[in-house]
Amino acid sequence: MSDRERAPEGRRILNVSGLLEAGRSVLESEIGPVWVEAEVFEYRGPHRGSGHRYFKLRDDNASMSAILWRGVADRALSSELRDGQKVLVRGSFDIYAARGTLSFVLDRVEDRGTGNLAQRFEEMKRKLQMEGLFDPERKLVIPERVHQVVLITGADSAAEADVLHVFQKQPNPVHVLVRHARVQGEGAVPDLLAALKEAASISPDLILLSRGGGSMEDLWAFNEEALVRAVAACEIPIISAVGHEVDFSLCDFAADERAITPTAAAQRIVAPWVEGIEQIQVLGKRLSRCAGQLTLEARSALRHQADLVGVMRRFLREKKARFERGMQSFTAQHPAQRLERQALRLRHAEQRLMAGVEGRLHMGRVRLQRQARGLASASPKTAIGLHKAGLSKASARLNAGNPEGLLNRGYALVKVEGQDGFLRDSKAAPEGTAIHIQLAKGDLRARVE
Amino acid sequence: MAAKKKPGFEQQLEKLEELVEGLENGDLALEEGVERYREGVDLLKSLNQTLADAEHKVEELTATLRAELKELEQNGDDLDLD
Amino acid sequence: MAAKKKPGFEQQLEKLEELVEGLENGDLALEEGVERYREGVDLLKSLNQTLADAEHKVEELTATLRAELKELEQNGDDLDLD
Amino acid sequence: MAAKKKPGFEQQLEKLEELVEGLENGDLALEEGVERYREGVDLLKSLNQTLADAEHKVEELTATLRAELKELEQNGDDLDLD
Amino acid sequence: MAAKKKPGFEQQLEKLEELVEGLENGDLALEEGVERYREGVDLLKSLNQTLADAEHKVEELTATLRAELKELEQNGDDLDLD
Amino acid sequence: MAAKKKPGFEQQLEKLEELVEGLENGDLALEEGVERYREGVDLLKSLNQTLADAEHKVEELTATLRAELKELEQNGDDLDLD
Amino acid sequence: MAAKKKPGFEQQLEKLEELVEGLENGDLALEEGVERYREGVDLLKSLNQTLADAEHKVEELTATLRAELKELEQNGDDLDLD
Repeated sequence: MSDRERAPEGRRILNVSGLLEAGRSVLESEIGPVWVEAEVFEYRGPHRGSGHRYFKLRDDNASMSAILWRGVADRALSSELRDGQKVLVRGSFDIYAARGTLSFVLDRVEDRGTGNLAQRFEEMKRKLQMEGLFDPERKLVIPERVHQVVLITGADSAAEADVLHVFQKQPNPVHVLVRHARVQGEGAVPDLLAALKEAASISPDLILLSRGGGSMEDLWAFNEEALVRAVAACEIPIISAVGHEVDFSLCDFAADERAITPTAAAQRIVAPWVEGIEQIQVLGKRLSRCAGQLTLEARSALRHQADLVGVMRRFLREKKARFERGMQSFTAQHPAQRLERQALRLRHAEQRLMAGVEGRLHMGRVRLQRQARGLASASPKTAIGLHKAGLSKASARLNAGNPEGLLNRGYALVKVEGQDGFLRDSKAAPEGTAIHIQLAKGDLRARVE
Repeated sequence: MAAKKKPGFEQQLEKLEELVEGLENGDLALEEGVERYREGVDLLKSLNQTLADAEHKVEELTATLRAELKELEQNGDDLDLD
Repeated sequence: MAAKKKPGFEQQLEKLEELVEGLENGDLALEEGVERYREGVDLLKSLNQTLADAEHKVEELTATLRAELKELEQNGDDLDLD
Repeated sequence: MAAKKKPGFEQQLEKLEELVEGLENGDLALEEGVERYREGVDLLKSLNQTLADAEHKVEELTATLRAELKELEQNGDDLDLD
Repeated sequence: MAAKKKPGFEQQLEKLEELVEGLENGDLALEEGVERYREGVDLLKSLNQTLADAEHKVEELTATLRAELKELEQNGDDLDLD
Repeated sequence: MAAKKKPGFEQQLEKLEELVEGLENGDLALEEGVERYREGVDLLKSLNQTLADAEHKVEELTATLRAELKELEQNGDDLDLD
Repeated sequence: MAAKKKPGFEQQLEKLEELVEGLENGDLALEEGVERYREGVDLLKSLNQTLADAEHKVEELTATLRAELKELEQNGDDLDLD
């Protein structure tokens, strides 16, 4: 109610408790306490701890949980209820909130009575029960899924049709072997006994003993002691489905399980198969869902690793960068500068070499020039000049002292031809003497007369 | 008659369920996963086959018994026919 | 039929991861790096092939599974008629 | 196939770096300097070749890899249709 | 191939420089000076040749280096296209 | 090749200097003076020849060197293009 | 080669001067005077010849010297042009 305030859009939102509470109040107001005719089912007697009775009420098509509180049971029951008992009960629905289960809670219980045969039935039942023929410990376990079943039933009976209808309508692998037998009247019991024997002889998973509904008389063969004992003794699990839900036979008690109708019995056998199919379908769907997942993860994992190209590119780029660094530092070391330096040093040495040799030559030349000039100025020409002057003076003086100068004054020098010395005495030159007379200019040759 | 030594329907079903759960947990290696998947599909096929096998199979027990008897006669002459 | 000693997809994938890590660390010699790359490419090829095979197989199996499920559903439809 | 005893890229690169250091110190005789330069150029050539070869190989492998990756992505898309 | 026992460039240059100093000091007889000059010229010739050879070699190497660098740049472009 | 026992330029020059001094002192007899003068002129001639020879040789060497340098420089111009 | 026994110029000149002085004193007999005079003339002639010869030689040598000097100076100029 306060929920409404929290739902502005007008949606009515309940919690689970609220919903169940609402349900309970509707059940109470709309149905209230009612009388119900039903059959007791799954009755287990008083609960060990509480003494309450928990069981089910059902008819042909439906069942529901029923609760008989201990206090009510003490008041309403003369004896304990039993499975299959037809009862008229009064009660009302209640919801067990903790589990959300719906139960019919009884406050009155009335037995729907049985007839004459019922008396015999009850006696026989009590007798066999005392023998322990119906003890739960004796009962064989019905296999979870039945593969092979022998259906013992009347020929062309409604029960057979019902059972086969169920088997045919629903998918199942159950192999049904039909053994027709007389199910009422004379010879029914022996035939049924024979049928049981035959059925057991091929060791099926299950025997289904079935007969349609009818009066207690009609069904009486199934209360015959021989058959009941044979059913109890049979080593093959037996499901008994005799009559309608209200009809009980002693075979039902002796069998390992009772079905309320042949149809129910067949469904009881087929149901696990149907469940199995559903299970397979579910598993199949789950399986197919896994299929996509399987490779999807692998693919995404693989894609995750697929950046190999990028990684390799980075790898190569790093290598290349290192190479380029090395290359740049190498190219910066180009030997051109070194060569230029050396060339410069060489040119310098060259210039100095040439200047050196020229200087050396120049020095030699200068010295040589100086000496040449010295030589030129020290030439003996002057000395020769001086000597010349001296010689000409001596020559003049010689000329001055020339005795032949007298001749110029008229003296003559006379010599006897062929004799040295001048003629100073005429006696030295007799007549005819050839004489040589030297004058200032020219000579004369003469003879003394 | 159908499956005697063949693993039972329940066993196969359980196996299939385990298999599916294993696959759903997803910790399997790819190849193992595929192998399991194959096993699963095979199991499902087998289960389906099992279901399909005996469908609508209704026989007369008497006929079956007769056939068996005949077989027995042929196999074991020593055996008492009674 | 396929791989007996052949390393599985996950193992190969791990190897590929290791390989990629090795390349990312960059301590490898150039030639070694290239060799690793080649191995990586081979691995990736192999992985891709494995994956494709697996997918192919899964697809086939899935087709089979679908068919089986369809068959089951038809049976299930029969059920629903009841 | 190529280099068996040929020194690896990194070794050559280190040699080149040593060479550069030697050149930087500058105490070398002219002929030695030229000889070193020649060695450097030879090394550079060789390194360049090695690098180019590696790049070529990587390119080839990358082409293969790309094809694989393409396939990887395309196949994945097919899968998404499921 | 080149110089085995042939004195190196620097040694020759030093010898030349010593020679030049001797010439510059001027204590040498004229004929000796000329002789030294001849030696100097021979040395210069040899040195110049050596230097020229070195320059030539360096040129060739530089050309080779340039070609490599060019190629490298082109390759580098190719790589970036990836 | 040149002068083995032939007195060197400087020695001859010294002799010439002595000679010139002797001439300058002037105490010589006429014939001796003339003789000395002759010797001086001869020496001068010889010295001049020696000097000219030396210069010629140097010129030749220089020319050779220049030619060589020119040739090298032409080659060297290629280097400057760098 | 020159003057071994031949009296030198200066000695002859002295003899001439003695001879002239003797003549100048006039104490000599005419024949002696003439004789002396004749000797004087001969001496004078000889001396003149000697002097002329020397002068000629010196002139020749001086010409040679001049040529050498000229050459020396011209070469020197060439040198300075350098």
